[in-house]
Amino acid sequence: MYKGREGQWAFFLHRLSGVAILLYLILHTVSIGSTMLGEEVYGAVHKLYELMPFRLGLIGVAGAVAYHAFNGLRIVAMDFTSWGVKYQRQLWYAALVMAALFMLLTLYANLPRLFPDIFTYKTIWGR
Amino acid sequence: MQVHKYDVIVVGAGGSGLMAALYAKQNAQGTVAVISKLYPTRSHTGAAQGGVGAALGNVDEDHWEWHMFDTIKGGDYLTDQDAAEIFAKDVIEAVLELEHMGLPFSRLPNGKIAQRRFGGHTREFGKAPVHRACYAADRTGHMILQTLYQQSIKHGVTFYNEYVVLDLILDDDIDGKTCKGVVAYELATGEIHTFHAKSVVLASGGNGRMFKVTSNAHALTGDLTSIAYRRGIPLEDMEFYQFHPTGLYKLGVLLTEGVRGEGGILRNASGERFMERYAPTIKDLAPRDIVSRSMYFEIREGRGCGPNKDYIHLDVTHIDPKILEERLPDIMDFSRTYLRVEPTKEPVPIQPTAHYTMGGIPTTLNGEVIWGTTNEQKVRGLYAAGEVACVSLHGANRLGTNSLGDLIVFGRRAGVAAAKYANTATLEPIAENTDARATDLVSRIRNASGKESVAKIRLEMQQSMQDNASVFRTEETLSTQVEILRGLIARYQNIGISDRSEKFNTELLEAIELGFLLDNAEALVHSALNRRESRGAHAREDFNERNDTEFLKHTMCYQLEPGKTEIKWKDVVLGKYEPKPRTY
Amino acid sequence: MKMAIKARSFRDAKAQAKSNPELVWWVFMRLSGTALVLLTLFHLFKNHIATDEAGWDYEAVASSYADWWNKLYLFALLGLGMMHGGNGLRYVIDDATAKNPVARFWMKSIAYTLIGAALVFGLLALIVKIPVPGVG
Amino acid sequence: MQAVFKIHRFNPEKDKKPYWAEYTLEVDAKDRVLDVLHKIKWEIDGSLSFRRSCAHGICGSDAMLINGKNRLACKVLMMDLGGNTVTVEPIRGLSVEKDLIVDMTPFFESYEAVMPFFINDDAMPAREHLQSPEDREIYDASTKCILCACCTTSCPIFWVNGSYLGPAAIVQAHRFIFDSRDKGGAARLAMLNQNTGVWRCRTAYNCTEACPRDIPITDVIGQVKRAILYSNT
Ligand SMILES: Cc1cc2nc3c(=O)[nH]c(=O)nc-3n(C[C@H](O)[C@H](O)[C@H](O)COP(=O)(O)OP(=O)(O)OC[C@H]3O[C@@H](n4cnc5c(N)ncnc54)[C@H](O)[C@@H]3O)c2cc1C
Ligand code: HEM
Ligand code: SF4
Ligand code: F3S
Ligand code: FES
Repeated sequence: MYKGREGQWAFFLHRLSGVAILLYLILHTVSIGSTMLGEEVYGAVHKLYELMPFRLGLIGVAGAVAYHAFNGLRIVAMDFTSWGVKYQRQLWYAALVMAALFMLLTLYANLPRLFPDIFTYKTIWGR
Repeated sequence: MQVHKYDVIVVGAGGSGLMAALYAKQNAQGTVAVISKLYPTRSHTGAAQGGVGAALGNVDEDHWEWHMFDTIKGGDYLTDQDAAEIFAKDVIEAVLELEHMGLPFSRLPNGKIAQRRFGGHTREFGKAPVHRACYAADRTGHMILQTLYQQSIKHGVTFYNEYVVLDLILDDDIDGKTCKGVVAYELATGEIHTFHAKSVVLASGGNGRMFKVTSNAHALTGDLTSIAYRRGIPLEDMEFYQFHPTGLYKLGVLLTEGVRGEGGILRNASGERFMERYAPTIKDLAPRDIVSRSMYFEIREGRGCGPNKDYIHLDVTHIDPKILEERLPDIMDFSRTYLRVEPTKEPVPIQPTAHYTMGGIPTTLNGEVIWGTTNEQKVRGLYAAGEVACVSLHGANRLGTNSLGDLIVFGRRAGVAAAKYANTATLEPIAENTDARATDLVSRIRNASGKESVAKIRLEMQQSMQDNASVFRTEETLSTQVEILRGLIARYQNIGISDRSEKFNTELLEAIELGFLLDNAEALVHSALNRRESRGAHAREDFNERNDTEFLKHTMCYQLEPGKTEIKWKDVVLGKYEPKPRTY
Repeated sequence: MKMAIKARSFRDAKAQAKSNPELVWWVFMRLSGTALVLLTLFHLFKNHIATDEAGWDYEAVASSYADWWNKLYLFALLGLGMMHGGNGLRYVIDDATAKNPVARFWMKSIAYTLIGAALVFGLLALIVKIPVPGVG
Repeated sequence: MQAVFKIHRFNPEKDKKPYWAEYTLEVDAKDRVLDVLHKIKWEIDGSLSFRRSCAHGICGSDAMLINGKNRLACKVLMMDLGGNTVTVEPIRGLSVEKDLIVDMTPFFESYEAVMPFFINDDAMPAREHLQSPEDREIYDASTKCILCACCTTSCPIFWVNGSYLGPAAIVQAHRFIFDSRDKGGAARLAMLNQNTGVWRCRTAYNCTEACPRDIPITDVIGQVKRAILYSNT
């Protein structure tokens, strides 16, 4: 593997997350949009959302979206501001931290929903 | 074997070769091609740092006559004065022309080309240093090379890159010699190509790799000087080899004289600015031969720096770091990268480094190669320019910045002359087996299975040349060296290599190059032994004085057989500046 | 291999430069991306953090569709997301299949069909009136 | 000290596949990697092939992958590598001809595609064109390029997509686009305004990290992107 630095990893992750969330978006559109085909169809498709691996994956999707979003802002800053390129490394770490925070928030909200027996705490949003 | 036909062939794609090619292209009615063993932008012209000297007078008053005089005096009066005159006049126009080709010179606040001081360049015939070197930070040569290559692309010059010229197609006839092309080896495939041409310009650069500590690239192995020499063309003034004072300690990587031009100072172990003693008027900006010798004196007297007292300090700590970063960024980088020395805070360890050969293939003012001892005895169709040639501009010692000037002035003249000749000449037939020598050479070395190692012979040559034939020479060291070289040449017949492949056989190439280097060393040592005087870069400790009555003439060294030479002489073209003692 | 290179000479470049949409796409990626930051993150927050995604049953979805503002929001999210993602995928495919124009053709065909179908499907779902149980 | 050099070797006339060769030898901390390669070539195996010339980072011949990063072998010292095991491979994205030698043709084709030469058909002034030091400074960095290809062959986009002109070509174009004396800027911007031009750059910064001449390449590419954007609006 080429020993690139932050920029290289930022790019790899951006691309990976971009493709991943696009796939999810397609899936999500079809599943949610299936409401127009009636309750049965929707219900059948929506079963997916009850599967544990899928629900865990969704937390990953949230992280991917957040990373892609914040790193996207980093890219915009590099393209259009006088300081973006100079602080690209710091910006990337900031994007990672923000994405991690967003994912933790998602995790915090969803763990009691996923494993009510283990995580018994109550989030401010309920289960 | 493939045969290619061109009107003009240029060998070498450094500053001189590209300049020649561009002008040949513009003046020839037929086709022009450049053959180079390196990709053009890899040529060593790219390493030139300090600047190109031209009396533009952008900073202070300057005149071409002053430049002409400095060149002649710098060359210790061995310079041909007609060459110096053409040069000093033409180089002004040539520099402006480079600017018109887009060369990004550094600029003065008023927008004109910036100029700096350089060793041996003075106002009013030696009164004080003058700002004459036009520069692009410390990568002037890089910018010249890039600009000329860019123009070559623009003008559609044909290139054969990574082709190594191994022989000249040279016919002897009753009244002289005629060149009809060259034979080259294609590195990528191992094939031999014959380039049949009406005229050929040789521009293959220097031969510094015959010394151990050198500023020259690994590729600078004097190929074409050797080939011409083997084919009966003499080498002129080979004893004059320039050692640049400021090479990085042990490595030889060059720190431009521009450093001293910007105010850098040489100091010995006690911190003394010793050049004040040797050249009271221009001190650290004395010509290179003088500074290198002075450094050796200091070291020999035990005033060298470091644990072994074997180097000198170059001190720039008093110069504004901003100026250093702006005008000498690469120099700062070299010293940090290779010596781990921070030049803004501590002095840089330096030692003289083998740098430039004043001698080479003798030519007329139009770059026509001569085979005899007068300018009338020309090789028809053969031209040379740049470091490989000896127009006798630099005499016994070249001034800094005059080489880049030489490339553009005489590269152009050679290109134009070669094109004009090609326009009137016909493509004369060549023999069937013109490639025989080259083919033999390659197959002999490819299959060489002797016991001697190319690397060992090369190292012994470099070390012994450094010991016996560098800044100081005596009858004794030179005679010793003649014998050492004979021994090395004999051993060279018995080398062995391991790579027998066709593609990119760089081991084969290095072995061939060693053969070329040995020839160059031989011509240098034999010529030096024969010149019993001290002049310019040639310092004989047994003949300390310059001797104009006997030796105000050019050496012409002919190879009779490997290890055996004949020395003839050629007159120096004198003129309005009478030889005088050379003090600064 | 040469095929992939669109313009190698100045003349080609000039001919293509005028109609070349790359610049427009580049700007679009930045603008849509910036808009998508708010659209996606808020959407995620609302549906995945503040509420449980799995809890979105038919009734919940259908009644949320009844809100025109929400529809508009989803419309923007879907449209921009698909265009942005679709163009992003085009970049990826162009890179991945630089040496293989045939593979590129097929990959793009499949990708655009898939994205186009999903987009149309999603838009339809936003346009047609979906009955909300109990409301009629 | 002792060093172990692992070199990715391939001789098309002998080997079916590239392989890793290992050499153990005595080196000095201040040796350049190039010195060590020479030592191997001169003392252990003469057939080891690589390009080199100037040996001080100015000719751009000896770009290679050293310990996973693109560098000039003559500009890295052993002491920079922080370890005794050194891996050396040919640069990526260009086909390997022999050992560390790659085919540079596509690289130079891209270079030539951006019209890397001064364009100004006006009558030349009698003396030099005037250019203020400030105007000269704008394109200073990109004049340093030695066409070593460290940048282009470190770019993840170029590895997979050889039709990308690559950072080196863009740096060369930048050198002219931002030269106040040059008149060919629009033509070059048009050249770079296509999907094989600047728009392929994903700001991965490998080029900037790899450049031995410290050219801020990503920034340079950004300047060109904006120049295209603003000249088209
Ligand atoms: C470090 C350094 C700094 C310098 N600084 C300055 C300075 O500031 N000012 C100044 O005036 N001078 C300077 N000089 C001197 C000057 O740069 C050189 O003398 C000059 O560049 C030589 O140019 P050239 O065209 O003759 O040869 P080069 O540029 O060396 O080119 C030689 C060409 O010949 C080709 N070649 C060689 N052999 C063969 C073969 N067998 N077959 C095919 N092709 C072949 C090579 O591929 C190459 O293209 C400096 C020199 C050095 C080493
Ligand atoms: C959330 C806010 C988002 C922002 C700020 C954003 C920003 C960006 C930017 C600026 C680019 C261009 C990258 C470049 O040219 O170097 C990009 C590429 C991409 N985006 Fe987004 N985006 C966002 C959301 C999305 C979404 C929702 C998807 C999926 C549907 C997506 C999929 C992609 C893809 C596939 C790429 C191509 C990646 C590449 O070329 O390497 N993005 N994004
Ligand atoms: S930009 Fe830097 S890395 Fe790229 S070719 Fe030029 S010098 Fe080498
Ligand atoms: S590594 Fe490649 S993606 Fe752009 S910033 Fe450099 S060219
Ligand atoms: S050998 Fe010239 S750059 Fe390394």
